Amino acid sequence: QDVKIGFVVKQPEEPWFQDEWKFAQEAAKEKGFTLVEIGAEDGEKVQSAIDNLGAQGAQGFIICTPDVKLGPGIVAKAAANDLKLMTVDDRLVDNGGQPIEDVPHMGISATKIGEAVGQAIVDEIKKRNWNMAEVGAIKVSYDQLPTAVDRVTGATSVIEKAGFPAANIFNAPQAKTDTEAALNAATTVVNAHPEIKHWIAVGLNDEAVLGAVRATEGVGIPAENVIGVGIGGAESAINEFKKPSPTGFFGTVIISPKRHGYETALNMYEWIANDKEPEKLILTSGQLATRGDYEAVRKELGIQ
Amino acid sequence: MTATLKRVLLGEQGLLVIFVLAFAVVSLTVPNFLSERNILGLLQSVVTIGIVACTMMFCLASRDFDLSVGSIVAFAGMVAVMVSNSTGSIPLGLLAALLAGTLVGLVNGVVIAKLHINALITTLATMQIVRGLALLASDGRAVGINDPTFYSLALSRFLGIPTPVWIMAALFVVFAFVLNRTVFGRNTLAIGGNPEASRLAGVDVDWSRIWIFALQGLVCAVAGILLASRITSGQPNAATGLELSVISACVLGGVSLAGGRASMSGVIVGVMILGIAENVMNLLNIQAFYQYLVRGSILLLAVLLDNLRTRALVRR
Amino acid sequence: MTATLKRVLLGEQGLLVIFVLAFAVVSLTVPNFLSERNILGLLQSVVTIGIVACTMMFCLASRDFDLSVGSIVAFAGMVAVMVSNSTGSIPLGLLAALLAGTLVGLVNGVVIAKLHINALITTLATMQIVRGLALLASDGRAVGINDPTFYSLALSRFLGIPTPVWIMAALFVVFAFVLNRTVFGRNTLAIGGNPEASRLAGVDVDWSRIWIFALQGLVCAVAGILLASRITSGQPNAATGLELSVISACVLGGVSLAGGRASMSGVIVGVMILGIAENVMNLLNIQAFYQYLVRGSILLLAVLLDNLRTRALVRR
Amino acid sequence: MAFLEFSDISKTYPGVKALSSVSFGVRKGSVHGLMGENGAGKSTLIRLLSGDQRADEGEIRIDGNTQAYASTRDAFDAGVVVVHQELQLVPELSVAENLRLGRFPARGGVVGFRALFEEVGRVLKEIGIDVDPRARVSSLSIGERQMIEIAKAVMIDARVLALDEPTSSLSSRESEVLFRLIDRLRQAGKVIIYVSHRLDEIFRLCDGCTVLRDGRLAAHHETMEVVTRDRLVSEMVGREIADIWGWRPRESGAVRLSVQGLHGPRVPEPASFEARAGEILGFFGLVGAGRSELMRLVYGADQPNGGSVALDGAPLALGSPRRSIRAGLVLCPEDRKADGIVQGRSVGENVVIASRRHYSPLGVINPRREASVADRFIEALRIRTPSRRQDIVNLSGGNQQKVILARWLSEPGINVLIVDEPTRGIDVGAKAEIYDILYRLAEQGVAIVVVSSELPEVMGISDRILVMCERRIAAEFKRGEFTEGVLLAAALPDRQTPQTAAQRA
Ligand SMILES: Nc1ncnc2c1ncn2[C@@H]1O[C@H](COP(=O)(O)OP(=O)(O)OP(=O)(O)O)[C@@H](O)[C@H]1O
Ligand SMILES: Nc1ncnc2c1ncn2[C@@H]1O[C@H](COP(=O)(O)OP(=O)(O)OP(=O)(O)O)[C@@H](O)[C@H]1O
Ligand SMILES: O[C@@H]1[C@@H](O)[C@@H](O)CO[C@H]1O
Ligand SMILES: [Mg+2]
Ligand SMILES: [Mg+2]
Repeated sequence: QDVKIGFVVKQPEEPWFQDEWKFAQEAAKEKGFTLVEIGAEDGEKVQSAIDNLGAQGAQGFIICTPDVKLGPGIVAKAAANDLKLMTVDDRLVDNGGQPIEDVPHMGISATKIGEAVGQAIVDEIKKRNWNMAEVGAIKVSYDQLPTAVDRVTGATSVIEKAGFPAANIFNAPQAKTDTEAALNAATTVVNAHPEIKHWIAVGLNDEAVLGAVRATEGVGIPAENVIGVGIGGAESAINEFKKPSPTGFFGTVIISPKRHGYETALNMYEWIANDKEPEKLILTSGQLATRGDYEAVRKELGIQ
Repeated sequence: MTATLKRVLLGEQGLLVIFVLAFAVVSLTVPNFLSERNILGLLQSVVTIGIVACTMMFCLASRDFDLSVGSIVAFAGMVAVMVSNSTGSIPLGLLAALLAGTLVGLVNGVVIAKLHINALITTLATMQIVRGLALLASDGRAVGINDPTFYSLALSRFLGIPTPVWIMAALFVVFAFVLNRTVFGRNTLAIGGNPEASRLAGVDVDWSRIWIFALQGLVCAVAGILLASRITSGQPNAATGLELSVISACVLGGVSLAGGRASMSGVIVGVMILGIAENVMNLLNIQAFYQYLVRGSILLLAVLLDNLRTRALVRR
Repeated sequence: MTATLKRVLLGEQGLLVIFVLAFAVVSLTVPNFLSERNILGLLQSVVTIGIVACTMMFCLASRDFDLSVGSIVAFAGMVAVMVSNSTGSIPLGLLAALLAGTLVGLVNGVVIAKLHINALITTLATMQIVRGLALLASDGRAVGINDPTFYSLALSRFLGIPTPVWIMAALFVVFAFVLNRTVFGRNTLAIGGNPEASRLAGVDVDWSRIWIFALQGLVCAVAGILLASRITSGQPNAATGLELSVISACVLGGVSLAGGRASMSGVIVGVMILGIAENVMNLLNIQAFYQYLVRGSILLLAVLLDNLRTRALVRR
Repeated sequence: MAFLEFSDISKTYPGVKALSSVSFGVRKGSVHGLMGENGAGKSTLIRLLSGDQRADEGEIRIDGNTQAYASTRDAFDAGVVVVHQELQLVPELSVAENLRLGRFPARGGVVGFRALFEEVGRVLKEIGIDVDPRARVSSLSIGERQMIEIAKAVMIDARVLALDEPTSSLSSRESEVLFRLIDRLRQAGKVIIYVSHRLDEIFRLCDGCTVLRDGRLAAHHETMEVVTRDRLVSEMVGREIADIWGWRPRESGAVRLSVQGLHGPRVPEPASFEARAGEILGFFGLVGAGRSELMRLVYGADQPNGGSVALDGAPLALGSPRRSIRAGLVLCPEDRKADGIVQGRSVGENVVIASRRHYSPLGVINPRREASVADRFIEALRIRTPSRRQDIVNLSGGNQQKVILARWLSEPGINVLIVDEPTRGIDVGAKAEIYDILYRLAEQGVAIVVVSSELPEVMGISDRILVMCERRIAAEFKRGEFTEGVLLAAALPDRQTPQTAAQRA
């Protein structure tokens, strides 16, 4: 019997998911199964996607859900269509907010990854010998997205613990998740505090932090006075590192789409074809990459 | 022979005929398309758009515009879940959601009809305000449903067909009747044709517009409840961008944005075309970025075909 | 005294007066608002909307509609970056972007004017197709700019004011002139005011509509280039939802969706109201979810005030 | 030798043969009348001449050259200018811009506004139209707009000029301005095609005339010498009409409509009048005298600033047409395109829109009943349409007017019927029938108010006439008292300084 596996993601336009799909396809080629890629931006699309997979005779699917609270619905729908289910990146929760442990998951907690960002910034502040009391933090926030809230809070909690004054953390809410929106929001913050000389920036992903960095450039703050650390490590970040001179974008926490895409697909295949049930929980870790070492880090993570 | 063919193709029901032909082609060429499971899945996937299109049709036919539908759907879903959870009574939750939806619609209608504010701006404003309320109510996170019987709304079946599909079908019938056979429906079309002349002919234009928006709100609430039940939670971010899909479905179905022209059968065809396009693209495993191209081209092709048809009709 | 006040408030420039009053209030009450840095930042933040609004005004004034602007902005930005990178010549890149934008606009125009397809549907279709092209061209990834002189487009200043702001201002002047003083501008208003009469009077309606869309495409390309330069990369996901912001700005500025009415000063005020609202909310650190409520309410309030004004005007 | 020739022209619309093999010619320096019943094909012929549409068969020749133009622009270039039956103005633009739309004086695409306003101001003055070239068209009354439309045609140095019912909303005084203009153009050697349902105008102006019937040429007269009124009528309608007014004496009863001190934005001075059961009350005045505005206040189409209206002694809630209709007061509006027809809807739908409530229990309509009502009126008023399902915009102007009349005639239980320019664009035969319907309604006790700018019409059918001048009711005459002279004298403002559009704005 032919094996057919679905790979459903919440934001198909995002490079991250492009990569996940790409690596999952590698596994498909190796093992000779069919991988069906579906983008599902909201709960309703997820439901149709699962029905659709059922209708075309898939045996299982991997999903990065648009919202972890969709958990019970996804589990029920998968069962109704007799499909094996695994999650990637974001872990499903039940109505009480507890992780649904039956569903095998591979990912990294949003809070953890945020904390990695915070730690990288704290280390760099120390290295540059800045006085924390005189540094401003641009917190590019996107509160509509729970993952975003968790990441950003993870980051700020670490820097606060390291002694960063909470009063110096300024909120820059972006209206959309693109660089221009982050840039406009951050510009307001930077302009409201002309007295601050040193800035750090955190956000939900590389695009958000890049917006903040562009804002500091726009008002003429030199690159060495800015530490922005993003999350993702795809092209937007790499482009930044490739620029001839360093920018305020200090680093990015790379998470590996290779493991997330390739391994999940492989595990699902084993489950279907050889009845080998995957581990219930695999946590990967994020790794900081900077201008100096990003190529090495990427190689290490198996992405080029 | 060609004459008969021509008559069928160019007749009143031409769009329907084109649609049936396209359906046949898809059934024959796309594997798995014509399975019972897939068709049921397809029908369920168009429930939200289909339900909201019923009243959007009235809105457009009377030369108005409603951008707030997506927000109302999300908001009503949240209200249904949160009230059910807090009172422990699902009927109370549903009632609260229906009231909330109707209320938002009513506000839209009153502002537009009585304060004479452009419908686009008004509903753009309520779209944001209502989305904001939904986000505030839940702090931006989805709210799970405590009582599992809530799910059964969407999961239950009658004669093998899921309840939401029956509800959509029932609304199609009801609104087809309202449009074609009631004074309210005819007045709606007249207002779209010439609002001033309608007013002078004794049509209560303000009142009709308020009603249309209130109904729109109510119907969005129905869609929101079914959606929450399907996805087993109230999501403040649900149904973003719904307004454009619904308006496209209506326009595809021959509803004129200049008002005065609408038909339920056309709208159903419009809704189905959009649904089938999505379904088939996924069945054929078309890559995400190409889906944009395909979706855009189908839209263009469908209206183009229909245009050619009606122009040939005039030349006849 | 009150009579003078009334005359000023209710005169032609009433919206402007309301705006100036609001501006004064904001300047006095919101800390940091009136700093040079903040005002420059504010101006830069409205460059994209402001530039695109120039031609959207023409589009709406002639009773058309363009939803594809956001996609064109993103696409043109991508083209500018990719062509600059691959040819090593920035002028070539810019030229290619301008051509690409104009071409998309031209296609819109030809389909709408010559094939008589509804503008909403056409531009909804091209919005998707062009976005798909932008995503496909770069495999969904941001494309970095190789040659740093590209950034200086957005970073350079003249008399202390950033170049993009100058470009926006120049376009405001040019399009105000085009609208009020040229045959093309007057024809645009005539087409919107009464398409039938314009056609019978020998105005080349099709040609004008095609031109308007082509211009729209060109201007979107300008915005896209400046945006790419500002964010130092071409991003296929840039400027989503731009169409609604731009249309709101125009309608706020008194452009009639029913065609025939438009003024550049109104549109500028509309653009500034939107920009100031965002800016002030961020300065006051208003929580994200409340921002939705505030944004919606400001929209409503602005049109409401303007409506009361014009109605009082009629009663006078 | 004919300068303008139509040869074997045919044109078919879906379900309607609008013109079949029509041929005739018109000499240089002459005014040629084009007559026929509503829907006979007059406007269609004019549309073909204007380049707006193309004939299915046949050709148009000017000065011996076959015209192959494909657009209105080409027609302009060939020296053909047309004033269409429906006003074709852009309300948002100024008078001057409207007059030169499509042909702005411009250099390098930039409009020369100074030159434009000067030129238009001069021309308007020369032809005696008292309107500011800078005023927006939206601030003008229908009559003034009609004058602008005519000026539009005159401004161009055309070889052929076609006017489709130019006087249908003009009073005799404004018409006279137009006639003098036409005389001048004739002397300048132009060819003028003149469409009108007013026979006296045809005799006053035309050197020859052509009659169309059902899209065919029914008669062609090179000169008017042997043509009589009765002959023309029978050529048009196919039967004799002895007296088109057919006025007959009636008893008038109690006061049904009583208007007291009514005033509003454009009727500044309080107006009072009464109409009795069985009475036909005429309202006469010049263009812009304020008759339409007053009637709109009575009906509730506009919100009055003060005053009261009573029906059979009971006060009427003002400002709501809906409530007026329910109380038995209806108004058939003057501007049929803006306020009358519901575009995109069928003829039947347009007839029953107001009256269907009487047989739609619980708001559910009764299609069979609606069809029978519509068909009855289509027959009674001889509305020329392939069926009641036809979109009303496809009907000829006069037939649209009949549909609007049918809308109100089909309303049972009316007490007061106000008709504003009821026979605008309606042919002689149908006019007589409409008057007859008005008399019959009056005999049933309805009070009828007729606003008309056509002097013979008001005089022909009214029992009593009120004259408005400068937005006041200036005089009252009973039947037997009124003559053209006294009515016109009362309608003319005392001061010979007519207000300008600028002062109004
Ligand atoms: N676009 C159209 N579609 C269908 N039928 C049309 C269309 N235009 C005109 N007709 C029909 O053609 C016939 C001739 O119309 P036309 O307007 O030429 O009449 P007319 O002589 O000008 O009448 P009137 O005196 O009422 O203005 C009418 O029966 C009319 O209904
Ligand atoms: N929309 C408007 N804005 C400003 N003034 C108007 C408007 N409509 C009408 N008027 C003015 O109001 C006055 C009364 O016009 P009204 O139409 O009542 O006159 P009338 O006696 O019915 O004549 P007619 O309708 O034949 O022109 C006119 O001077 C006209 O210019
Ligand atoms: O949404 C994020 C995505 O952007 C990527 O970073 C992986 O994790 C998901 O939760
Ligand atoms: Mg006619
Ligand atoms: Mg009048």
